[in-house]
Amino acid sequence: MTGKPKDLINSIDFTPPEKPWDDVDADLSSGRFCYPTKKKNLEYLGMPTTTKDEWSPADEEWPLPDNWQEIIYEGFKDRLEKYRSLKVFMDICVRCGACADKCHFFIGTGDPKNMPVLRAELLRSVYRKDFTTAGKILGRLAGARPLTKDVIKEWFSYFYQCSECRRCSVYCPYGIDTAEVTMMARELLSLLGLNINWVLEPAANCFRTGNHLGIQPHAFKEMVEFFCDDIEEVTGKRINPSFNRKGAEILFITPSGDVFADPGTYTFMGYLMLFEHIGLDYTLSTYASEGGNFGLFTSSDMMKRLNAKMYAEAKRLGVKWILGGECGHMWRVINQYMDTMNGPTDFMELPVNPITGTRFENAASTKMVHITEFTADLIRNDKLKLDPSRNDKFKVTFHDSCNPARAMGLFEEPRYVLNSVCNNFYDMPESTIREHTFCCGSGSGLNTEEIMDLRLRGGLPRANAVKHVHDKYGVNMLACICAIDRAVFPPLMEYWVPEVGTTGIHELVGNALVMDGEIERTTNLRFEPLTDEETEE
Amino acid sequence: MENSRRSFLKIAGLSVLGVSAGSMLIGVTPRLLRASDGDAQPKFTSRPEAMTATRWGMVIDTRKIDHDLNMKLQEACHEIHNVPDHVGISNAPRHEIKWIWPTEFKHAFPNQEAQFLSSRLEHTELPVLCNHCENPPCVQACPTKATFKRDSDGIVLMDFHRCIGCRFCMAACPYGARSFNFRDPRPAIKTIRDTFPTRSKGVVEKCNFCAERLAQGKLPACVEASEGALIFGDLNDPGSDVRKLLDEQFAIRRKPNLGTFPSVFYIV
Amino acid sequence: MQDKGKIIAGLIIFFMILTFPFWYNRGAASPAPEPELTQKAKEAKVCIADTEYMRTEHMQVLDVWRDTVVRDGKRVYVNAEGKEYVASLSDTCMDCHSNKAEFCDRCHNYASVTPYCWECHTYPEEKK
Amino acid sequence: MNAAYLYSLIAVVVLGLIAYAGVEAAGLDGLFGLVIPYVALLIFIIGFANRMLDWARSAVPFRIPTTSGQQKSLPWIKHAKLDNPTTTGGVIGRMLLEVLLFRSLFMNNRVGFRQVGDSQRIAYKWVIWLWLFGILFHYSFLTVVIRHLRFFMEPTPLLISGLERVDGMLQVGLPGLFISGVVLFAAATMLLLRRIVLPRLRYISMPADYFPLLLIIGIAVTGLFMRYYTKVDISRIKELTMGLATFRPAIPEGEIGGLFYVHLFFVLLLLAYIPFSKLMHMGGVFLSPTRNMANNSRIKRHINPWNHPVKTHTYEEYEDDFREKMIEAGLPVEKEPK
Repeated sequence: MTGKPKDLINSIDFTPPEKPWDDVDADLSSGRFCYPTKKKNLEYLGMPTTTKDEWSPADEEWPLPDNWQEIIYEGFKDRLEKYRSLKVFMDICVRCGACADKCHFFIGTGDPKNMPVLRAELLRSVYRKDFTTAGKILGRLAGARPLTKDVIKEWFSYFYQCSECRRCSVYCPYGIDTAEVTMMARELLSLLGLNINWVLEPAANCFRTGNHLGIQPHAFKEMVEFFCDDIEEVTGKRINPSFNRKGAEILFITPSGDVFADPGTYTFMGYLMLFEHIGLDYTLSTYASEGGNFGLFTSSDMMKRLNAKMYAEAKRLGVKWILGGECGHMWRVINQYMDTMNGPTDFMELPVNPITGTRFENAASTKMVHITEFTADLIRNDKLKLDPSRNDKFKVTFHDSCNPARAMGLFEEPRYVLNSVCNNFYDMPESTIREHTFCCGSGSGLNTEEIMDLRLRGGLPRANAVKHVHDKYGVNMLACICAIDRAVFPPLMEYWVPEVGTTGIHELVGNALVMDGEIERTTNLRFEPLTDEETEE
Repeated sequence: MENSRRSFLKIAGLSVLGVSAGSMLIGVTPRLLRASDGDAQPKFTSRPEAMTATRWGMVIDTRKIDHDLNMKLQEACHEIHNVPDHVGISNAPRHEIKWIWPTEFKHAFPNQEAQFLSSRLEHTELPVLCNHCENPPCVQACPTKATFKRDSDGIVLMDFHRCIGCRFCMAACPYGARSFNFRDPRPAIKTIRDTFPTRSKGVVEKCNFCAERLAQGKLPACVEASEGALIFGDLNDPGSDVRKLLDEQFAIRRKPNLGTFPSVFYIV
Repeated sequence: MQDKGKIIAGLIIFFMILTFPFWYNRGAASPAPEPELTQKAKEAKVCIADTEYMRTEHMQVLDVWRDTVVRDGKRVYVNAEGKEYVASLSDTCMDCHSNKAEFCDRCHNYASVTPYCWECHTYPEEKK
Repeated sequence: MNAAYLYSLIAVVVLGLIAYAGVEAAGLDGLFGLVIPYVALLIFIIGFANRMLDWARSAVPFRIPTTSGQQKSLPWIKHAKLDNPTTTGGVIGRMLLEVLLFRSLFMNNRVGFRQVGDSQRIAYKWVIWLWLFGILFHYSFLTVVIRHLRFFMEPTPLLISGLERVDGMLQVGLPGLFISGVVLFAAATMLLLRRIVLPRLRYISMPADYFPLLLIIGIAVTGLFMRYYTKVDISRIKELTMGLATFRPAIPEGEIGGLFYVHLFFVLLLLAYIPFSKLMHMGGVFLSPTRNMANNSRIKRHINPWNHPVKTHTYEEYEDDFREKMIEAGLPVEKEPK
């Protein structure tokens, strides 16, 4: 499907086409779009459906309800009243172009509609036509265009080529956030039953089973116990975590991706070992078994519906506070939405680290602490015995996930932990990390196989920076604090920088952690020897 | 304000840009020369009585110079040119403004062999002033062309309007003939003469060979006051007074090794 | 409706600043002053060019004068009618228009124009 | 819309001609000098207020600041107080840097390709031009506007004549050159050329982007022409403007000239155009939720005014779905099966 990396990168052309952008139709050929949602998921979640059960975006005629224009108009109007962000962002863009080359999808595809300014124009042009005086009178001269089915197709194409990473917002002089625009556009599309299966299926799963992957309670427990077997084999220590236990001090919630797929599973093992070592009074929940929230990629209502179980479960179990695992968009929801949507949290207490006594004042209202904040605090207070040399075969770099970076500002905590648990840490160039970080290319529910070419292109800027430190320092391990990253990077690295692996931070913590009474370790959590003969020179 | 304007220019180095932008804007077609009405064009000319030459020069007969004459020369010059006298207000040497002033032989001619100098030369101060060099280093140093050598008669002049006070010219002049207005000159002028403008703070000034008097057909003020010790004329005219004198008498110029070719000669 | 108070306060401040000239003048009429002519100027009847031209271009005249006098050494200006004038602000202009305050300053102050001529050039009242 | 600037250019030229012909040929001095100014000012004030209040009417449901620095977390980790503010003071600091210094634009960079071996690499270069032209444009425009207050105030306040002295400190030419006017013209022209010359920017530019730039260039050109070239009698102009500012509108005796009316008409057009255009960014920048909010929603609960209840999947429903399996796996349940 996709050629050699060299050919792909050489094929990128930033020259815009001859025709003006509003005369260019969206490319909806195979491989250029995400599969639409199966009807059963929409029905299960009680969302609007299309008029046909089976359809493809490649079809000439889309199965839209008769009054689709009215639905969009009313939906748009409603959202303009509900979101000042939308209205302001529709009105004040001056098209200065500062955002144009900040989007990883633009850099990877050269498609001008992937410039954040034009992506938002797709919506703005319709806004001007329907909601502004100038647009109504001057029409195209004022940048207004009527809402046609082609526009809907264009929206479907390009708002599912935005991973809501917010990088453009950092460079915008007015802070115009394309993520916000994309979220609104996706909500509008959802009103017509247009959504993608890779988002809605996890959302439906999550609604029912508590997690995106649809793991039922007994299976969830079995999988965790399976990790405990592996931990016992590596360390000689048996861990028996509790599930749905009332009266525990802390509820631990992490994305279900870490339970289900490598390399996230190793990160999960790291959590378990850490908690065991410090003797934490915590419990896991099979109901709140998902930190992530694909509702964020659907609509604010769906986000709220999926998020509600976190606080509900904390209340039911009577915990004092919640500890959250390594996940990207999960933390955007927790930091910016959760308390507003599902608070207040007066049934919990201000989070206090029971080992160090540190009060997490910055989580005074949400009562939820990020695992790297927690671990950094433990390390700072010298509560962990660490042997970083166990990670010596890794030369590690760190990928700031978009959401913890630009919707939270979690920069130093993971770096502090990394520097404590491994001896070889190298940051990527400044313009590609922290608030300037690049998306993995598949965030916001785009981690789906059918658009692999697009994902590889979107991930190119990140991979390019990894390649830089790989060439310069011999980096062979990409650490991240996001479950989507851990699913995305293996194929992305395989394509662009095959020598680099992917890991969560707590996998490295698990490796370095010297537990009381453990046997002498000969392998890491992946059952690989601690040192590579090849790298030993 | 004056100083801020000047230091701004100095720092930003915008002078050239500013001047060119300005002259570009206003110099498109000087409207003035397009006439206000009628067909006749306004024009400029000189007075018929104006004295002209192709290279003005001066010969100073040091034998006729004494202290009193020196003072008289300076007074004559400074008075008509509104040169401030800061004595009593500020005695800092750098604040002193001088167009023509007396100095000792050894200072005026530092390269001359001064051993066993005649006691006359050793003890008399000689008048020194701007040499109106044929090859003036100050003109090359000026970034705004405020200092320029007039093509028609070789006088090295200053356009005070243009001076931005960078003092490059002062560094370039080997004779120390230029002074900088560190202070507002007006309070230090005893009687302001309205026949000549004063200067403003932050501007450099020096002797102009009385260009304004020559235009009216008058000799320079110092020459007029010199009782024959200073002779003025066209160096390029073999029949002029100065040339005749130079034919007869041996005269020296200050720092000839620098190649500036002064137009002021000293008969010793 | 969040921050509505702040937004309205901001708007009011903005409009106050915007309409400041209205408050500042408080509706007081201020007609443009006319330059006053001295007896000598009245008798002369004509300036170096016609009045309309001098109203708008006098600064240009002075600019060309100063350049020509200082740089070219040509100190006599011959106007379109062939009449000769010494090109000098202090000697020629101020000879006729010796009333700087009434002739120059009124309009300059009205239009907020601060020429720096007088930093160096003298005008009649200054003569001591 | 590759020729979008042509539409705007034609529009500006035609509008300029209308004002010129209106005054010079049709003698409509009163319309262009007295009526339109008040109308334009009213349109601006009402339109501007309307737009701001319209934005104000929309809710701000969530705290969504873009965080461009380290969050406030553990006491030993240095918190980026301006780039990731948690307090109102921090937000004000961030907004001031943004509004006064265009901080985000300052860190702009450009993507390009670099040849490494036989393949290309992506490289980033810090580019300052957009920031530079932008900030020169805005500040010179502000200076020009403030300077023009001398036409609307009598006596002219010291602050304004002081600004004129600073602006004219080059003391070049007569009438003395104002730096701001030339810089405004140059910066606006650079911003325009940028749009026309850079292919990507030309692609995203619409007539609504060229029109205000061309209008402002028109204002600058007519202004520069009047001041430095064709000349106008500014006493008369001030008489006209003072009449407007004191609500005694009158056209003064004597010739002012069509060019002045073109200049004035352009200014008024711009004023009236602001509320209906992207130029509203002057007010909107203060309302951008990604910049004017503190990142403190973990510390302090933010209230969504329209927060409505949603259908969730409660634990009870969940347990009902999976009770048997849970019991079998040894997971605690709330209700024993009957």
